Amino acid sequence: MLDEIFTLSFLTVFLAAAVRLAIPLMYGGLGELIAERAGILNIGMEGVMLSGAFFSFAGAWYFHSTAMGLLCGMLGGLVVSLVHGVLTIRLAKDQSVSGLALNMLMLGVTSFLFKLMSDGQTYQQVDTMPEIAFPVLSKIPVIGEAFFQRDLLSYLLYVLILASVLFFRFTNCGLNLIAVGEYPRAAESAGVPVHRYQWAAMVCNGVLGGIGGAYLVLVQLGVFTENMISGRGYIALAAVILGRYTPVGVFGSALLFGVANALQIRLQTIGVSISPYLLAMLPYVVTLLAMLGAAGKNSQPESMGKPYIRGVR
Amino acid sequence: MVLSERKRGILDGVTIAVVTLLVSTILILACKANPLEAFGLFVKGVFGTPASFAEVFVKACPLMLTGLGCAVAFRTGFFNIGAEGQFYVGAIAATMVALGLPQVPGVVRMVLCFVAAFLCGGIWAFLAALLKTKFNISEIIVTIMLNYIVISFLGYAVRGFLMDPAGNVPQSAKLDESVQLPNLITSTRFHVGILIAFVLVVLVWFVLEKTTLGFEFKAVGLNRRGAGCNGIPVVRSIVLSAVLSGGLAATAGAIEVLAIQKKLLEGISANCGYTAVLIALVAFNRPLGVVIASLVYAAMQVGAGSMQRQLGVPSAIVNIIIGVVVVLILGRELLQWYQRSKKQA
Amino acid sequence: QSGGEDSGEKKDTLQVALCMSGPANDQGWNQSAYEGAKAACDKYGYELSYSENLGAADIAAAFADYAIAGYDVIIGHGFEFGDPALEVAETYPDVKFICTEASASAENVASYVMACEQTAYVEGIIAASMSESGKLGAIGPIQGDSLVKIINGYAEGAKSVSADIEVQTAWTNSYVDTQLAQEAANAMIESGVDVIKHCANACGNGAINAAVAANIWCQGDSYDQSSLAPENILDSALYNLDVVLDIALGTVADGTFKGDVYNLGMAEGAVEVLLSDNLPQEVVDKAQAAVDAIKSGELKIVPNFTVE
Amino acid sequence: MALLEMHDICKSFSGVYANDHINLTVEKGEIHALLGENGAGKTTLVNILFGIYAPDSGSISWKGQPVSFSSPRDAIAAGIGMVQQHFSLVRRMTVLDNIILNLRDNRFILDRKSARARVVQLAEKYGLHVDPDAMVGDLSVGEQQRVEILKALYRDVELLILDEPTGVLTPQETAQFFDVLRVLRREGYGIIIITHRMSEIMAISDRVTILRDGKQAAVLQTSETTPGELSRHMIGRELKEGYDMDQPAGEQVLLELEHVSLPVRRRGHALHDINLQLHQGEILGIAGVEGNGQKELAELIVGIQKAAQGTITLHGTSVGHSSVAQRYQQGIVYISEDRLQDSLVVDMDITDNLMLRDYHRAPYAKKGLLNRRAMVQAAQALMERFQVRASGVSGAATPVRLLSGGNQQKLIVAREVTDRAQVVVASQPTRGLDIGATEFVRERLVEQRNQGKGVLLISADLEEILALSDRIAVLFGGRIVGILTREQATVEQIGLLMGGITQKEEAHHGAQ
Ligand SMILES: Nc1ncnc2c1ncn2[C@@H]1O[C@H](COP(=O)(O)OP(=O)(O)OP(=O)(O)O)[C@@H](O)[C@H]1O
Ligand SMILES: Nc1ncnc2c1ncn2[C@@H]1O[C@H](COP(=O)(O)OP(=O)(O)OP(=O)(O)O)[C@@H](O)[C@H]1O
Ligand SMILES: [Mg+2]
Ligand SMILES: [Mg+2]
Repeated sequence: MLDEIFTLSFLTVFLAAAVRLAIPLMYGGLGELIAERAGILNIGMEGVMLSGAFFSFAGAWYFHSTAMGLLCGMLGGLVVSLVHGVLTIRLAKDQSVSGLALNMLMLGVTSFLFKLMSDGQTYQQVDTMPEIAFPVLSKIPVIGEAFFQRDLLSYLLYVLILASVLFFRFTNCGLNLIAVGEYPRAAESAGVPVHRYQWAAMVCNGVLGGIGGAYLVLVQLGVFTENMISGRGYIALAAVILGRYTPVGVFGSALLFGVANALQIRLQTIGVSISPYLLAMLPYVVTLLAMLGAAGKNSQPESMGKPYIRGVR
Repeated sequence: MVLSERKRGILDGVTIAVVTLLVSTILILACKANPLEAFGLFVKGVFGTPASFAEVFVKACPLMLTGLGCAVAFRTGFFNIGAEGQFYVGAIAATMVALGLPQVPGVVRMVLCFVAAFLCGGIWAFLAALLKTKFNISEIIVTIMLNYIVISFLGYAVRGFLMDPAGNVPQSAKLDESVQLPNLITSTRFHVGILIAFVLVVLVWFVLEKTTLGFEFKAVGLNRRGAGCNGIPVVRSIVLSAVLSGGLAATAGAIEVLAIQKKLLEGISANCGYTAVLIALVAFNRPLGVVIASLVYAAMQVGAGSMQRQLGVPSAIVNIIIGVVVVLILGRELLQWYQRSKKQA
Repeated sequence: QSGGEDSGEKKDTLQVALCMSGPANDQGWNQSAYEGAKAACDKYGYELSYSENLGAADIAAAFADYAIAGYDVIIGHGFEFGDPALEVAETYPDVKFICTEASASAENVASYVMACEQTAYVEGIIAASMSESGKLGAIGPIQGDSLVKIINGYAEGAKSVSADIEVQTAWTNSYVDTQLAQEAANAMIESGVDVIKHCANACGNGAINAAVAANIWCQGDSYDQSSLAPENILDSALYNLDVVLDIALGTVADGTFKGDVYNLGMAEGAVEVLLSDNLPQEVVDKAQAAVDAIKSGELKIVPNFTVE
Repeated sequence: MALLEMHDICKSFSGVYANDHINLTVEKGEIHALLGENGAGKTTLVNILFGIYAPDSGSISWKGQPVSFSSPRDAIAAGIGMVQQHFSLVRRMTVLDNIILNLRDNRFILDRKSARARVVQLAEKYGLHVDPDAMVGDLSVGEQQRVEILKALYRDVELLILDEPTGVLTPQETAQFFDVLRVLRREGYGIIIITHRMSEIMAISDRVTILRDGKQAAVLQTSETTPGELSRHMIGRELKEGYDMDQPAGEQVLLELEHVSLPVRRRGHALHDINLQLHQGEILGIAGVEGNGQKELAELIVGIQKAAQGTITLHGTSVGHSSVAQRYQQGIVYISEDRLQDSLVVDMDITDNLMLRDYHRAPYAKKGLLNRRAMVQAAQALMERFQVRASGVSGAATPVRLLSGGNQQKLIVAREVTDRAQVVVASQPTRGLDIGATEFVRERLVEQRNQGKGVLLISADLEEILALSDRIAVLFGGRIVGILTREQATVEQIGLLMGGITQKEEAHHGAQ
């Protein structure tokens, strides 16, 4: 059995599966990261991703175009984040309440609309995006196929991760955004328009979360099913914490989660005589262990979750 | 025109109700059903019969206990998202005791069920508290992970060591009559567990508001470092509040098993552990608020559920309506039409 | 006075309620029940309401709710409805309860069990005949007995063709996690599986997707899934809930309703295997032979509920 | 044309006026001081100017043009810079990043290299030394203040608002800082400075505006006034000189630290081999530039941190392993330098904050049950006795967050300085307090001394140390570099020790 695990080709496809499972989490995690960096906790990521998934499906179905699907998915996610923004930025309401309520609302809204949409139809499927092998890079053993024989949205994700690293580290806006999340009063007194930055972050949050949901539909499955995000939004939240609020960290922890999930499914097919229910714990146990291993200083933005109202003591 | 707090509250309430009705009407029309009939069914679903009205309390009971648990934890700043998992831990523990000690007489066994559930739920939450206080690991992530783990474990348990040997169904054997929590009102499901929940609410309220422990929780929650510098036992407070919180959620699980299901199976929480977070937050972590929020929430669930069932419209409508109500409560400032005219003046 | 046009008694048409644990449009288990119930109600002139996504905690409440509202027949679709039905049925002796896949029976509770293991057995034969690698994959959602017996029946059928055939199984522990089902299928494909069977409802679509992408054979479930994978589908197992519910409601209509547990199989038309054009004639013949044997009672498939 | 004119500014918080028809004019090349008791409304006034609050009424004209700043962004764009009373620095960013945060001439991509060069140059020019790559959170309060000032100077402004900038600076640093201000004045900047120290006002300002209870009490030319007149305008009376410390310090050792050490952490200063004795009836001053181990010393004694080596004894029994609560029980009380974080729970009300230490003791609690009535009564009595003033009508139920800094400090003193106290560890007890409140707090400390208790007074304010201490220990780099009696001590000598130059070295230098 072990020799079956450690062949090169097994590793290759295994890693590829891990990446596939991780990419929606990476999108969601990156979106969440940007929001949290700006001081806004969006527990409603699940709702954002679900909205992205549904509307991308509806868009692709009605317009017969993957591009339109993607656009609709982004807008779908965006709307949810903007509602969260209205409640938490404009009205300075409790961010957790808003996020949880939006999760519930979007579960209802997407299921409801899907029901209306599929009424009288037997089965609806949309085209999925093709794989595009990246020249040269896709030939690297093991990781080449996993990372560079993918679809457009995956490549876009790599670009976004890289861009956000550079953004936070080297740009004026990035510095401002960090300051907003750490200590909005300091940012404000340096002339940073705190709320505008938070709005911008919520836009990123919605669009990225929307793509995360759309990825499942437009790249992997071609179908929508009720509640298909099934907890990935919460895992994205966990990936942000585990990734210590850095883009690369989010990438890594989402990948770790993907690896653990790909592993548990493979252990099942290999026929390991452990209940699938015990194997299904694996990703969560691994995440906990990783948290333990990385324990230490808290890197959460200091003002995350606290509404900022100017001039209030 | 300056309105009193009270009048404003009433106007807000009316506005929210009107908007919710409007949204519901649109949804119902979209399903080609009759809105008037729907609202009739809603009201009948809640107040129609003693049994249906009792159902509100039946539904509110687990929400109340898990919500109370969350409120206790939130007091010390321990953001427990794990009520869902703790609920199941309680349910599993109660089942194991109820089935595992058949020689023990009923009432004693029942008490043991609750003790076991409370302890196990407390320990489950204690794990997260330990990681938070000793290693500074976010309790949010830990409790979410623990939820998934225990839910998987439940799946394993009801197919393994807890599976009813008489059947092939993933559920435990039925508990014998003597450990079941009796109903209080015949022909309804109003059971003793609901009373237990109310008693616990009062107890917790008392602890939070009237005891030094409650004072400590509050101080730790509002300024952990400051509390520590003043000699308040910070770690003890966090751990205690977490354990209490887990225990309360687990008690809800035990009640669900002993009073409603009479056996253990998957999905019995109906996600109340997540709803509980919402309820505690909406109630500002106050026990009385938790009771009100749970009852209102349960009434909406019962009413909307009944309406949905008999009208044959998608169940998603229930989620939408509840989600809309919470969003409207949060966003009520945007609806204060009676204020805007004042601003313009 | 809204919605007050009198309660149950005055209705001359019978009111039927269908309760399901998942969404009514799940392209599988629940959808077929919903459509079946609708067809049967239309036939007998009954009025149908339904209730979906019922969690274990809500089942009894939903049953009671319908009973109070004056419904005459309440159908619970799935094993988990059995016990709550017994419980509620006691309080409402005038209401008839019908459960599928359950083992509950009482004065006013009847259960109908479909012999899904029969179709699975035939599918196993087909798969084993078509496989070149000798490796088959079966993906299930949640380990419940109606699903376990399918997976086991499938393996048994396959082994009847060739004793050393390998059947890999995986459970997604979810009815909705399509991505995980797809990954499970991928994992199987990587290890050489060349026929994939699923019984995983909507999330089984993921498995079919994977099979199409890898261009291997797949076997559908619940309804004719050939449109999902016209080139790759071998067959679809159909659970004709219209037949089942037609039989069940028929007993209500003609007054022969009697609380008991009824087993319905291929012979009754409750389950069937829909073969696709992709099958070569010899396999079709082999499958047909098995079907005939099962129907005639010559071949008995014993449902096996143990998870290996 | 004046650089800035503020007319008839009014601002109220929940019905109480913080600013009541205030006028303020600042010319180019003028240093204008704002003076007033805690809570008089100084910060509110400059916050309005900086766009943080919107005034209820009144107008502002800037270089002759009417303006209204709706956010600091507008104010900065117009050329106004501000160093706020509470630091507005991001703890988890470097000094450099804090300084260049959102600069007007930042391009999209930050040019940290040239910015660093400019910061270093600026720091050099004005003598404000900080490591540009240090994390702000690792800096001492004094260093953070320097960063704040650098940050304001780095921005090209025409009007600089300084809200209590000198509170945490040493006398030398303050003198240096005033030199900077004089340069700026010469260069034509307008400067508004808020400080409670009369000497500083007399030394640096051209004019003074005095606020009292939100109203404008007077506007005076500095050259034509005296500290006495200022204080009369401000609090309605003149201050006493000196404190009543007749009887000599006692002989009996109350608190003793022997070979106490705290190992060096990642950054910041630990303590090395501290040996100290605090006698009954003694005020022991701890002088030193902030960040040389003062906070650690205080926290070791109080029990918030535990020493790695050495013993701490109270009345001859070791307390080194006791908890904070146990030590409090034995009489070690603490006035922390960080009120908001360490001493108070600002979201609780005044009563609760006054009870943070004793909530579990009779009569406030019996068998774990609280007695709210007793708590409120005791709190009201304490408020009265210690003159804690809450702005609202809710009295003891006012959240502490809403109190002005001076009143917050009085509240802490009221809680800590009780009959139970044996050893009072007072860290920067008068920082940010107005002279009235300062006097009040110092009197309480002296009162403790005269009752035969011990006071450990940690202060960056040399004048305070010299005025109150029986003996003075100087802390440098985590070591005690000298202990002097009050009679021996001079400002110069302590100043040298604070810079790390011990007598031996000095003698050595002299010999060379
Ligand atoms: N945002 C606010 N909300 C409520 N009350 C406030 C607020 N800001 C200031 N106050 C109140 O206004 C009054 C003036 O406060 P301000 O901070 O301007 O005083 P100050 O003169 O700066 O005092 P200090 O010397 O202590 O800094 C105080 O009574 C304070 O409690
Ligand atoms: N320099 C800083 N960097 C990041 N966060 C900070 C900083 N200072 C304070 N905060 C955070 O901002 C929040 C509110 O401000 P704070 O506790 O500082 O009270 P405050 O009344 O504004 O007084 P001050 O500004 O003097 O600290 C706190 O949660 C604190 O952790
Ligand atoms: Mg001030
Ligand atoms: Mg102030």
